[in-house]
Amino acid sequence: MKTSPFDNHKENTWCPGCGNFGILSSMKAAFEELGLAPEDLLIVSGIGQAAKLPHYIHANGFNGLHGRALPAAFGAHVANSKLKLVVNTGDGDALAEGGNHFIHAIRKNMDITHLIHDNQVYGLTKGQAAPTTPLGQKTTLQIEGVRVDPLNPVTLAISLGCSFVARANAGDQPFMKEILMAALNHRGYALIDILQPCVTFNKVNTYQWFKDRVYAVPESYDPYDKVAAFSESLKWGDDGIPIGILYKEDKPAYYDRLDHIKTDHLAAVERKPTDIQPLLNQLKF
Amino acid sequence: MKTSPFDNHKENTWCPGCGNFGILSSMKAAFEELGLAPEDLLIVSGIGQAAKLPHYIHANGFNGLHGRALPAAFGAHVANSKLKLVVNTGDGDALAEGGNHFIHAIRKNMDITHLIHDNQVYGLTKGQAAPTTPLGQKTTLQIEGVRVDPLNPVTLAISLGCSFVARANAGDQPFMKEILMAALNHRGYALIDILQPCVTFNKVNTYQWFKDRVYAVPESYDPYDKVAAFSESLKWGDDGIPIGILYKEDKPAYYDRLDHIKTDHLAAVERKPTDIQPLLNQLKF
Amino acid sequence: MRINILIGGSAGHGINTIDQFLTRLLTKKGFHFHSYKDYMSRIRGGTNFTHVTLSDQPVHCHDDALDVIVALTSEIIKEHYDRLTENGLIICDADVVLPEPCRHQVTRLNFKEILKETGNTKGYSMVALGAIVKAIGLEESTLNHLVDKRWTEAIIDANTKTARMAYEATHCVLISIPKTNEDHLVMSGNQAVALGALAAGVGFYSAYPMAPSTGVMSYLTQYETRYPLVVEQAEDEIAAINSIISAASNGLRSMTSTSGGGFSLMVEGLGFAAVAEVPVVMLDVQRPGPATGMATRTEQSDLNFVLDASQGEFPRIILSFNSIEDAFYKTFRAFNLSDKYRVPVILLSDQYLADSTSTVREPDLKALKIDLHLVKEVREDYRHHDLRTLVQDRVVPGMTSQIVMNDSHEHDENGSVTESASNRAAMNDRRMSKLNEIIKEIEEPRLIGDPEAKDILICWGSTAGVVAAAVDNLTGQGRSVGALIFGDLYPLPTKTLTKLIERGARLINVEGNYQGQLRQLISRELAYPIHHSILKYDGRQFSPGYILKAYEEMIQK
Amino acid sequence: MRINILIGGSAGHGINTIDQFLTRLLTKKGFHFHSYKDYMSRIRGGTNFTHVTLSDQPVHCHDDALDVIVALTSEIIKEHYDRLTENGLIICDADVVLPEPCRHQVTRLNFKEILKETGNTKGYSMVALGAIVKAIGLEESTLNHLVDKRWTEAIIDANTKTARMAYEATHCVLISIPKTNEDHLVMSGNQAVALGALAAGVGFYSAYPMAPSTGVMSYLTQYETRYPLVVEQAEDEIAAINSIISAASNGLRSMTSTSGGGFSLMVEGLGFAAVAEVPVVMLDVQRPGPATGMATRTEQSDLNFVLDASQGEFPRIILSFNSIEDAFYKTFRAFNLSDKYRVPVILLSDQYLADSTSTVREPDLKALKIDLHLVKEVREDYRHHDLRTLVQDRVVPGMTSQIVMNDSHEHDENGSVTESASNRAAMNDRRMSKLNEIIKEIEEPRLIGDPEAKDILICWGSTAGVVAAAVDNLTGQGRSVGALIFGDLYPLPTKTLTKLIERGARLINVEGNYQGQLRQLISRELAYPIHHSILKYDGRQFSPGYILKAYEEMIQK
Ligand SMILES: Cc1ncc(C[n+]2csc(CCOP(=O)(O)OP(=O)(O)O)c2C)c(N)n1
Ligand SMILES: Cc1ncc(C[n+]2csc(CCOP(=O)(O)OP(=O)(O)O)c2C)c(N)n1
Ligand code: SF4
Ligand code: SF4
Ligand SMILES: [Mg+2]
Ligand SMILES: [Mg+2]
Repeated sequence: MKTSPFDNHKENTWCPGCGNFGILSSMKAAFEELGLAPEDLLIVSGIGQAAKLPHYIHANGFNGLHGRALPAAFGAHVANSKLKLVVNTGDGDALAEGGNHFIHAIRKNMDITHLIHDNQVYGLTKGQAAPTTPLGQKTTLQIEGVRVDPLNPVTLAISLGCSFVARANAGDQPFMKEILMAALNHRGYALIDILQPCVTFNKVNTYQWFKDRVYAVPESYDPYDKVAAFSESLKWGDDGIPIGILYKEDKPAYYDRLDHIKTDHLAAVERKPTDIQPLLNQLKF
Repeated sequence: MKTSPFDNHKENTWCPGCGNFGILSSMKAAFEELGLAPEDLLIVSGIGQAAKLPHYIHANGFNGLHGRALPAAFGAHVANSKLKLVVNTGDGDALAEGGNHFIHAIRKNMDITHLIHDNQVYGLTKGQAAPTTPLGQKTTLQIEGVRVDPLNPVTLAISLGCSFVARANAGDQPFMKEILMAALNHRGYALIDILQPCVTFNKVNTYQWFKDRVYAVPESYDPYDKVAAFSESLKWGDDGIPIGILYKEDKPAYYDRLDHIKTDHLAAVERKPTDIQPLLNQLKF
Repeated sequence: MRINILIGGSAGHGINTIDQFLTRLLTKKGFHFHSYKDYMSRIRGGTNFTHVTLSDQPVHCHDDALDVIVALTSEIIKEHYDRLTENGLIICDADVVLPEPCRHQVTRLNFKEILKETGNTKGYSMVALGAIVKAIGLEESTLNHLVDKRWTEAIIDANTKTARMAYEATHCVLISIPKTNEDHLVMSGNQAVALGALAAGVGFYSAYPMAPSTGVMSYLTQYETRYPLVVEQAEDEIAAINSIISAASNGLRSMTSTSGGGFSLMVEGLGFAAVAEVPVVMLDVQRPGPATGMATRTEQSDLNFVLDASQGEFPRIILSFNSIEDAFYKTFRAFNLSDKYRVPVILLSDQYLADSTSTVREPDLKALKIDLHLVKEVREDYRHHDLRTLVQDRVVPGMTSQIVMNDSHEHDENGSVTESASNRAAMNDRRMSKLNEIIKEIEEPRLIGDPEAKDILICWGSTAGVVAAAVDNLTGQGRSVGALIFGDLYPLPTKTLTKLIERGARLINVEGNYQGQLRQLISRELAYPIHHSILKYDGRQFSPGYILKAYEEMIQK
Repeated sequence: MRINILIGGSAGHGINTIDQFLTRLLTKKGFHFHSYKDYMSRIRGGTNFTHVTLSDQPVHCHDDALDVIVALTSEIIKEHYDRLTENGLIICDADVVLPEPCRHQVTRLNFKEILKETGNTKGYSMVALGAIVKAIGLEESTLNHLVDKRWTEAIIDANTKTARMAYEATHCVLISIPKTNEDHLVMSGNQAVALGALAAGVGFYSAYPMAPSTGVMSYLTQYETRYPLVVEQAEDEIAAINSIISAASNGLRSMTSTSGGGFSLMVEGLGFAAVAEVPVVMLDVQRPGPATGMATRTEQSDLNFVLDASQGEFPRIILSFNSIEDAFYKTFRAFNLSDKYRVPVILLSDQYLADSTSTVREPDLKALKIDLHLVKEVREDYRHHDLRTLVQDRVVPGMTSQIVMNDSHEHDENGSVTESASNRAAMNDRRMSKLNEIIKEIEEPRLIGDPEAKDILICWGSTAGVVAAAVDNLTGQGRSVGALIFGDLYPLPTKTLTKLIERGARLINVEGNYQGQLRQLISRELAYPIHHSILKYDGRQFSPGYILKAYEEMIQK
């Protein structure tokens, strides 16, 4: 087996055959191809199966609270914008517990790559519905089927004006690696919704199910057309599932909006208590 | 002055001229016109200026926590689906602190009317930016101007497939009352984004500013066309601001999805400890 | 007399299935048992085991010594071999490595072979079951009960055949133990809570999945139709607590469950329920913290947290479960207390208890009474927060034509916001004074063993069972020791405690946490210092042996 | 000698402006002052006032008796008339209703008339200022300082003219009081925190607006460029705490502020910071709870809450502010403590202190030292959670080529998830043992008044100033009483307390809450009961008179 500078030797606790393995390999491959070193990276996650990923890669890691990966990524970005930030979240992590952060993180357009491991289920807690589980689908908890409408992360991100929105299929690693590289090269919020089979708890949305339905958006597709992208994003299931870069928007990344910050490593700025003397002087009357 | 069965005699602490007064009057008028009685209603809110509303109307009230009006509405709906539920939230209440509930409440399509008092500012806490404050607009806190992109509640709701999405202008009470009545008559989640001037903290988005920009969507407008509605919802500011019913979708309301619940007043069901005897019997081997 | 069987392997080996059928068979045969699960936070692989303790008496904890180890992997032997009694028996798969030399009886079964022969490739659990049934001296016909309504005839046949083969191949027989003739139920700690809530008439349950509490929701969700009940997975714990508060404020008994991390997110809601005087029941199934901690391990370290969680001051009731049976009754009682006093009730369980299963005496449902304390007809002089009384029935919307306001601010008697200083003080007095009423209904801790003993062990929650076993053991040795077992925790019942203090007993607190949190509470409330502690905070429950050893060391000093 | 001026009207009357300029003028003239705001949770209307106490000595609280009332509405007279001293003076608008007969000197100014005459329609505050300056015996030239850099010349002229007219029209002159010659700064409680944080080198501040804490953010936001600093309004408090933890884990000093309701939402994050051993500083500006409570009122009722907030067990440091000056130093110190021990530090302020302004001695910035405790070069044997030591510098990403893992589970020395029982126990020991190190740096409470007195008042936080004034007063009457003032609260410093207990002092706790939360903490830690309490929980701060009265009543019994 090929080795990578990003390998680490911790025991992996994912189920054999889990779609997460493909995501992990593609990430390592993309990092290598982009010439990134472990110390250039910070892999941020919440809690869940997907969120275990930082433990399985040799790089800086931040494995925070369930649902809170995006605020964590934001804090890291403020402290050190030189770090290449990759956020790995489950669909529950990103869209249920963390849903509020998702909509607001996009508004900042901070420079991160955000992977939703979209297995349409809660893996770690044994199979309950995720926000992306289809209406009517039965789960270990929703035994009569889910009764609320699913949420489409791609549609949602487009509506919020996310500056890079893509979808990939964990069953197709070369394609996924390309998307990952494009996302890593994008300056701003790059979201990738990754169709990730959960071989244990999701018996519907399998490798084969996705293989039978995904199609890459054609060359002619214009990701800059918001309304068209919205329309395309609504496709799902038997109508086909578009993968590739679905939406792009040019706008300043978060750090580029901070006119007053002249450094890319705020944590490295030297500070002294005496710096505040001018402020004290203002308080004399 | 006209009196209404919904008047109560508590001191009102809104600033003179605040857009909330118009919203309150239109609500009362709509309730009267629909023949609703105070005991038929439950007015639910979070915390903020808008959220004070339940205290200013003679009807059942639930003034909960900041950001948590929608889960509260959900609980009330489960307990007693006969109550007419009206949720009054600020833009911060609904979209910042309460943003996660917003996206998930819509997925349930529960039968409520949700008014966002969209003053594009935090009124009660003295003028900080709300999620709807335009990019670059200066506030008491964002003194150099807001640096994150605004969130459009109408676009967001459409992308989530909210079954009734409208916009009204607090400066135009008759129009607002019509929209309110349509919303109250809708079975499912009816969202109204109300353009509400804050005369104290928002010196940009004034009555006049809105008056100069709003236009009602034409008769020919088809609110059932999701992509067209999405496109229309993107208009803002000098391009004109569409008001009226922008989107509709026919789908089962939450209670209609609960096949197993045969009552519309779950709280009134008589229950006895002995009801569980069959379950105990299952645990004998 | 108790027999302890530990059955272990990887996630995926069907350890759960073995546990489930074994305990059913045992119950059928008239035994009492207690069974607890030790599993890792992963779906496949790793090392999991279940530990079944059977007896002719009700059992509330496991023992240290093992009579039988069923090992599907070598790790199980490595970890637990030392606990096997002299006459103990090992049942293991062909490739399991045993210590050399092995001083014990061994039945080595070739699981794969047996399964190949019976054409039952997934029947690992059946092999184990057949062997265990033989080992503990039950007749072969016991295996006729290996049935499940989800199975076809063919599956049942294959399974029974598999189990029979294993039965035959097992040579070692343990002395069989006396049985009882009582009829018991079998439930897990989480199920007991769900059943208690259903008995109390819960109509709405909303929660966000979180180990080890999810079992409550999984159980309830099966009975949505029958009761009728709405079980809804919330988008997060904040939604869960806020929606149950609102449902309860509309007269529907409502509940949520979580573990510490989720409880953290419910803290603001807790205070809201209290100030609005809306009755809610919240279950915290404790696991080791802080933060994500250890998802599938146990600890008793949230007492301090729930005792003062949320800003400001308000009354609350905290009850802990001493056994699975107790979980049923405490949950039922929580609803009545909450409705009567209009205060939040927090139930403290833990992973050990929640994931354990045991035999339980059948509750007498007719003896239970639901009391909702709702106003049923219009009352002219109704005040929602009546300063003239502490305990009052309440109005909910839509039950009468009366309107009502529930509010999260400080408010006046009708729920209107007010900044009045005198109203504030009066409302605070009203709320806090409820504690003086509530304490009258709080149950004193149970004193077991020798009530006049010099040494009294103090414990709470699921540690009760282990402490009781330790006390039994010491008493069996002819030694005098007692234990004070707290179920109700707050407001702290102090009568029995005070008497013990007055007679000069030496108190020794036994808690599954670092700080001795009940000890801290006692110190805070009675200004009385407990100087001796037996603590454990490695993510695992106490065992009787652990307590005995620590106790011996303590008194040696 | 102290002079008390209360200036009140409706929101919109510019009470804040009066306060701001009056206190500036007083400082210019060499006075010390303390000024606190009493305002309602609304933007317009209602009744608000500011209470300015001036002296030649530093002042840390208001007094009960008033020397001057400036009333723009009749409500102000109705509420505060009784507090006016015999020689006290009323300055009021034309339509303000006074008691009949009025035993006091009155200057009735027709505000509207004056403003019409000077063409300065919005100049209410200037009329009031002119009158007050005359009333307290300052020269007319004082009014030359009514300038502000945002004003045009024309505005300045109109304002000065307006103030002069009022000055002239005011006839009553109070005896003027001695001034000091020291140079002081003027700051509010919230500003002091912001300045302390800036002095400590804060680089990231994220919070969600919440009264009465928002002032910290509003102040900092003005200086983003200068420091450089990122101040970001978060979408909610959960985002705020999680982003500062992450920024801090990357080596940037970070802070958040909130009030109790927001703190409730940060509880899970607090535990995360602790288990990941990431240093963060959190400010809780207390207001009355539970839940939304009273947004613009004061209380000291979050101590219990923050003491044990979050599931599981972990070390934390809790510091409270005894004065505005203290808030500056404690905030500065919080960062160093947090970085050194890698534990969260919680700062407790309250609305009274946060919204108060006072003169403050200029800090000697050169005496302060920032200590980040970061690893600057690759260390071969680095372990992120080193079991061999309690106090260790830490690696952050991107400062060296070393990589590092910050994790919210129980983890091993390198931040990897593990379910090992022995590791769990060892890590828990490591974390909790830090408290034994931290206590060495915790400051003992300050003993003031007669250290040998029989009666010792015990207090914490902003109540310090009021208690000190009460003790001064009693001492002035020739009576012997002392007070023990706690700033650092947890780990609880017990040395001084123990000595007092040993010598048999009668302890009387004075707290702005219902339960006596410091009393409870002392009882919990020392198993020592404090039997006498002076408590207040009506949303308003103590006054010295309130304490004196309660004390007299207490000793009478
Ligand atoms: C506050 C909190 N609530 C709940 C949990 C329990 N929990 C852990 S992971 C998870 C969801 C997992 O689903 P997802 O995010 O989709 O990740 P996956 O395992 O499917 O990759 C939940 C509910 C938690 N750790 N913290
Ligand atoms: C948990 C919590 N955080 C913060 C606050 C403080 N707060 C009260 S209202 C409000 C925002 C008000 O803005 P919006 O929701 O837009 O309502 P508006 O006043 O503009 O109508 C905030 C931040 C609070 N009450 N609770
Ligand atoms: S449960 Fe599902 S998502 Fe989790 S590791 Fe197994 S296959 Fe993957
Ligand atoms: S501050 Fe703004 S939103 Fe609030 S009452 Fe005044 S005008 Fe209305
Ligand atoms: Mg998932
Ligand atoms: Mg607003």
